[in-house]
Amino acid sequence: MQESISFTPQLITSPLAEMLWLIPALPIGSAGIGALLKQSKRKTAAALAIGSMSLSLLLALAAFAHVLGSWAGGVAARETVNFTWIQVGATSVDLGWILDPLSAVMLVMVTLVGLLIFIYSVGYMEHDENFTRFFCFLSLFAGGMLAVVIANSLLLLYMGWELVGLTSYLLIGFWYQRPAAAAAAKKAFLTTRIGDVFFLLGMVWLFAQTGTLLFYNGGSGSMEHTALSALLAQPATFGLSAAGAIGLLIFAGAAGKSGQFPLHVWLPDAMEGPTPVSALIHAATMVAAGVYLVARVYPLMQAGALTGGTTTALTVVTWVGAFTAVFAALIAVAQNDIKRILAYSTISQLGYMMAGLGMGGVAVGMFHLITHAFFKALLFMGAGSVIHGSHEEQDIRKMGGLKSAMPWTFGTYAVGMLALCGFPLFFSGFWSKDGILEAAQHWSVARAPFYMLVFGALLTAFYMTRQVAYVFFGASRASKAAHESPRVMTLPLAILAFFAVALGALGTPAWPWFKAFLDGHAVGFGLEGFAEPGLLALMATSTVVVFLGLGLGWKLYGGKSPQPEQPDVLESAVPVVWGWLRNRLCVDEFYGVTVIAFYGWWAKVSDWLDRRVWGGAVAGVAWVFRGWAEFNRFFDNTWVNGGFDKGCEDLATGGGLLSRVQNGRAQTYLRILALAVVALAAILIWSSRA
Amino acid sequence: MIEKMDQIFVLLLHWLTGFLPAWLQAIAGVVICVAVIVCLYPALFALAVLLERKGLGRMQNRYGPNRVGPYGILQPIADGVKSLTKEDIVPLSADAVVHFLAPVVLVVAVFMGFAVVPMGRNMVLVDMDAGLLFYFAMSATTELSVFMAGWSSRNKYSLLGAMRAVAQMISYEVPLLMSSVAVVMITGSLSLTKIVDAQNSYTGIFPHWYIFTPWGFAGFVMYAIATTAETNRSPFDLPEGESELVAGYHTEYSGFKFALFFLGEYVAMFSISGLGTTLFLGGWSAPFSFLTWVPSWIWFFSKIMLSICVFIWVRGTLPRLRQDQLMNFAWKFVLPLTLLNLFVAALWRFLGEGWERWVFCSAILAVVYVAMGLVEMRRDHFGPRKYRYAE
Amino acid sequence: MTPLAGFLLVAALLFSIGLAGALTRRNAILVLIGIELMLNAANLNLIAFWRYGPHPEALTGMMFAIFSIAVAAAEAAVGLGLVISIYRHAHTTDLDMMNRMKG
Amino acid sequence: MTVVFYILAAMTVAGGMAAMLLKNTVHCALAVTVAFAGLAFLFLDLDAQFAGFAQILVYVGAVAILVVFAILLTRGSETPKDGVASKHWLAGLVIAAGVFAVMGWAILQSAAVLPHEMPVPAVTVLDIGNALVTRYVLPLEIVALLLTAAMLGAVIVALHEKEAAQ
Repeated sequence: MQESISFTPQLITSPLAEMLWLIPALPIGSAGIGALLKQSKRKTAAALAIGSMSLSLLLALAAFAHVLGSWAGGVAARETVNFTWIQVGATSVDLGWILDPLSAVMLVMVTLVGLLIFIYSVGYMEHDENFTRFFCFLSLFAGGMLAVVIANSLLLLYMGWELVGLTSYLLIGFWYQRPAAAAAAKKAFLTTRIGDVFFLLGMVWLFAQTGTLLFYNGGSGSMEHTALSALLAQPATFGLSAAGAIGLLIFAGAAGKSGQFPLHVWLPDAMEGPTPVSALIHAATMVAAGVYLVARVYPLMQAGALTGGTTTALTVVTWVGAFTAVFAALIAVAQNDIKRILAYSTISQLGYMMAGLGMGGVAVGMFHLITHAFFKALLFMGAGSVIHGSHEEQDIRKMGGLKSAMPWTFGTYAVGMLALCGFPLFFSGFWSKDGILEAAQHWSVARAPFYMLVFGALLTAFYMTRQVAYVFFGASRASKAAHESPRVMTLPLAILAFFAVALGALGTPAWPWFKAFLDGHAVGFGLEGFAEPGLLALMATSTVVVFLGLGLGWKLYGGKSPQPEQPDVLESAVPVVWGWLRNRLCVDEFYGVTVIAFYGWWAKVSDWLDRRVWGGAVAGVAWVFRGWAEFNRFFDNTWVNGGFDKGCEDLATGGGLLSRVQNGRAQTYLRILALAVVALAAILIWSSRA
Repeated sequence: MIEKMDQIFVLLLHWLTGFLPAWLQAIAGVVICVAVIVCLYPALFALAVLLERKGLGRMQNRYGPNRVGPYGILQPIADGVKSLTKEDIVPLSADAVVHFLAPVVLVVAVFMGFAVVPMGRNMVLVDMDAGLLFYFAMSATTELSVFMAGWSSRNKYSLLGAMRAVAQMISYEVPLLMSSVAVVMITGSLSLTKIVDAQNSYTGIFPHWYIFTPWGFAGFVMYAIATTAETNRSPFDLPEGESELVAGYHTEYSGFKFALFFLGEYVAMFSISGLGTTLFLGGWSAPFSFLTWVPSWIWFFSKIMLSICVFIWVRGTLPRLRQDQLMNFAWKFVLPLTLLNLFVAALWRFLGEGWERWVFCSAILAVVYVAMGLVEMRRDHFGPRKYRYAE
Repeated sequence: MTPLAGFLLVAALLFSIGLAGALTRRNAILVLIGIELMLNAANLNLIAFWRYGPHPEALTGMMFAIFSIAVAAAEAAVGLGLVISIYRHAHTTDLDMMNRMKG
Repeated sequence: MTVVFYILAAMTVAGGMAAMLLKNTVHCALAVTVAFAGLAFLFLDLDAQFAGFAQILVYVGAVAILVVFAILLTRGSETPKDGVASKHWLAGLVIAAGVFAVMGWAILQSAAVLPHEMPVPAVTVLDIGNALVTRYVLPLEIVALLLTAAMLGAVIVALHEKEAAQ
């Protein structure tokens, strides 16, 4: 961090920024301690995890307040603390952390949601015998995620990234006794790994080009003007600049983590994990990490863009996001597993965020990220509560009429559902989604994303209505009576519900506080924000769309209670399409016949090579040497040994002759010695005398 | 005047030799000195014998000799006359030559020892560079004479006594040497005069005798034990243990030869306590600085007589050891402790001036001595007798 | 005849006496004594050379003699110990009887 | 060539002769002790005080005693019936004579006979001690080790049968 000061003398790092590393360190430390705890120490483990998490939350709030304070003074502060990790000759690999509006907001969101989920899982997991292990993993995950958030260096970010990947693997496979869970864990790990490989490539390339992995370093960081212009000057393939190419590689990593279209397959299966995990990892935080990453490297993506214009990288991001949004929403329509529906909705919402990033900039995407984090966590935990209440039942067709059975859950769930659908004016989802739609409307490249996103909104409203209707309305089709979940689970739901509503106020056109905060310029309240041309019309359209979706869903599913075995309404209508959707458009199968088959074939080929070609060569060499050895053995036996035996016999006979002299009398030997001395001395003297 | 009193014998010698021609003076001086020594110590011997008999008598609650002269003072003279007039018996089967040589060798060797012991300021016969070595060389030859005596008088008691004596003397010579080597290490010289000079100074009124240092004290104790054994004194007087073998190696001796043996033993006592005095008790130096006016030779001889009294006292007090106990004591107790003493002396030498060396050395010695004493005092050390050395 | 030569001759004579004894006596102990004599003769040589050599202050011969005395003492101890154990074993110290170690 | 030298040489040689010729083994031991003493005095005559006293201490004090002990322990004192000389004693004598002849010849050949006087070397015990612990410290240590080993070895060899018996 001495470097940072020496690089940027005008920038004073506040003690709070110095202490920022504590935020991830605390959960990681508690994870380390929890790993050493005995299984029976359930309370200790939970207290440890929750305590460390709340400490991190306090620190995060402090940091947020600090940033707010500096923002009030005009431009928002960006404080970095950098230090050299490895020094090899002239080149050094630096690590560091950063405190700016983006990281501050993310910190608060992650710690808050995480804390709530921790509390929730105390109730949810209380019957599990691996309670302590679960909390150890959770803390580890939170730590990794927070490290990703505060990282000011792509390398540190990557470390946290991989830590997060590892913990998600551990948590998805938490009930590893179930084959499905184990398989899902493996799938998630491998799929994200594909993305990470691209990410790593991008990182290496970046380092090779700029010589640093720090984002901001008082002018010499890789996200700052000098480095960016250097990257732009460097041409790459497909008419991309190096900046764009690296951006795309990093985006591939992000796509892997936040389940964008080609790599989304792991996310639904990840629902095999415990529900809090689904809520924490696969709704609120980890999948958001991809979006956050794109936001972090946004300067890289945007580099070379004309004012208001876009770049190739951003265009790719947009298209992928938009497509994913619609695609996942379509699949969600035809699912019957409560958590799978939510998973696909998550994917589609992530698509929205990506599209927002691509078209509207950091603020738009991040705003939707924040709001979505809260209401999607709410929904997942509501679903968990439902599953918990209805005895581990996950099929929505086997539920129904839970409205009366679990009122708290129903209320909060409804709030979350409406927020997700973007119910007008009162719910945060509406405003954040509106922001994205507005950005899409004004996008200069194409109109198609706008329509796709609007259609996605319609589908979202539709499948959420279907789900709610199946779960909470109609007559109960459950075998056993459901019951309300304990207070420790419902309380977090309530809190999340509050945020799901309230957060919307931060991003209304009338008072675009969030955007201003992230972009770091002042903001004031004024209804003239709505006066912007087309905005009201857009709001109207989306409202109409939402109501259309709700109404359609209610018309088809509301009030009636179809038995599980009888086909779905739409299925009877358009069976073919339905089948496709039911099988998730056969993406998995497609991969099965293409990628996986190819790898299987390749493995066979390599095996054959190993056995036949290399193995054969080795065997041949071995055979040659064996032959040589055989020859040597023959030579030894016949010649060498034979010769030795002969020689030994001769020696033995000679010794026998000589030993006559040795009659065992000491004095004889002495006598001979003395004689020899006499002779020797005589010779010496005689020779020396002459 | 004081100076004169101190140096009186030296002056006397010079005055006497003054009459002779120059080429004779050196030899004459040596001859005179030898004559003096040879006359002086027998006189002391007589005194010591009387002292011993009277003292032992007192200790054993009886009168000692009290017939000859007032309080039996003349007893030694009577003894001398008797031993001179007695018939000199040589056993028939004895090896006459060796039998005759043995006492002579003994007495000669013993008297040789006095050549290097300083008996007062400037009162040493030969100030030899390797004085201590010479002394031990001479004392080593006495063992041979003892063996000669025992073997030559074809008598199993004599032989046994001689073997015992020789074994004992050899075993106790080692600790004797070791304990004196400590002194040599500190002084840095083998010359006895130098050793005395090194001790002849005072802090306040107290002298710098080696016995007043930790290693010196321990070394002196060891030295005393070793000398007691070396001179075959009780409690180490097995070689002439009357109850077991009549009179040890001089059973077959009578008359003048016996007297010579007797004399030899006592003179050996004198010389070895003289050496002890020189090594540890500051030789002829006065015990207190304000007593330096007393002539040095008086101090020397009074110290010798004092140690003789200690010998007598010990003899009157302690019972006789068993042969195996004796040997075990020598090799398993005294020798290790003297070796330790060497180590401590080296430590003392290299710790330099200051209080630390006092603390460290005393601590080490105290700890080890106590520990070893406890080990030796354990009951199972007094087992059934093993006839290893007395077969 | 110079002193050095005289000492050397005495040493040679002593050596030869020791050798003769070692060669002619049957008693193992006496053979050992002969060997000791030879060693001492060598010592005498060393000392004589030290005394009359060019560099007495270097002490070479003296040291040689001292060390050889020490070694001789060790040799005597071990040798006599061997003789005793042999005697215990064979009940004789006659070297003519001890010819078991013949080839 | 002083008178002292002749006396001492005569004493030494006589002692050696006696040691090798006498019948009674103990007499031989005593005679060899005389020879040792004579040698010691020869050392003194050579101004080698230290060596002389060491000689007396070691040989007269220790080795002689060892020898007589050995003699008594091996009952060697009584003279055997069939003479003290081994067979081939004549050959031994001849060879010894040959050795003496060669040596004497060598000495008389050598430069030692040429007359040259050396001053008495001023060597004190202190010098010897210094030399022992500085220049000759390694040999000193080795000899110490050797002596220890020899002591242990002698004890073990001599006690072996007893240990077995016990």
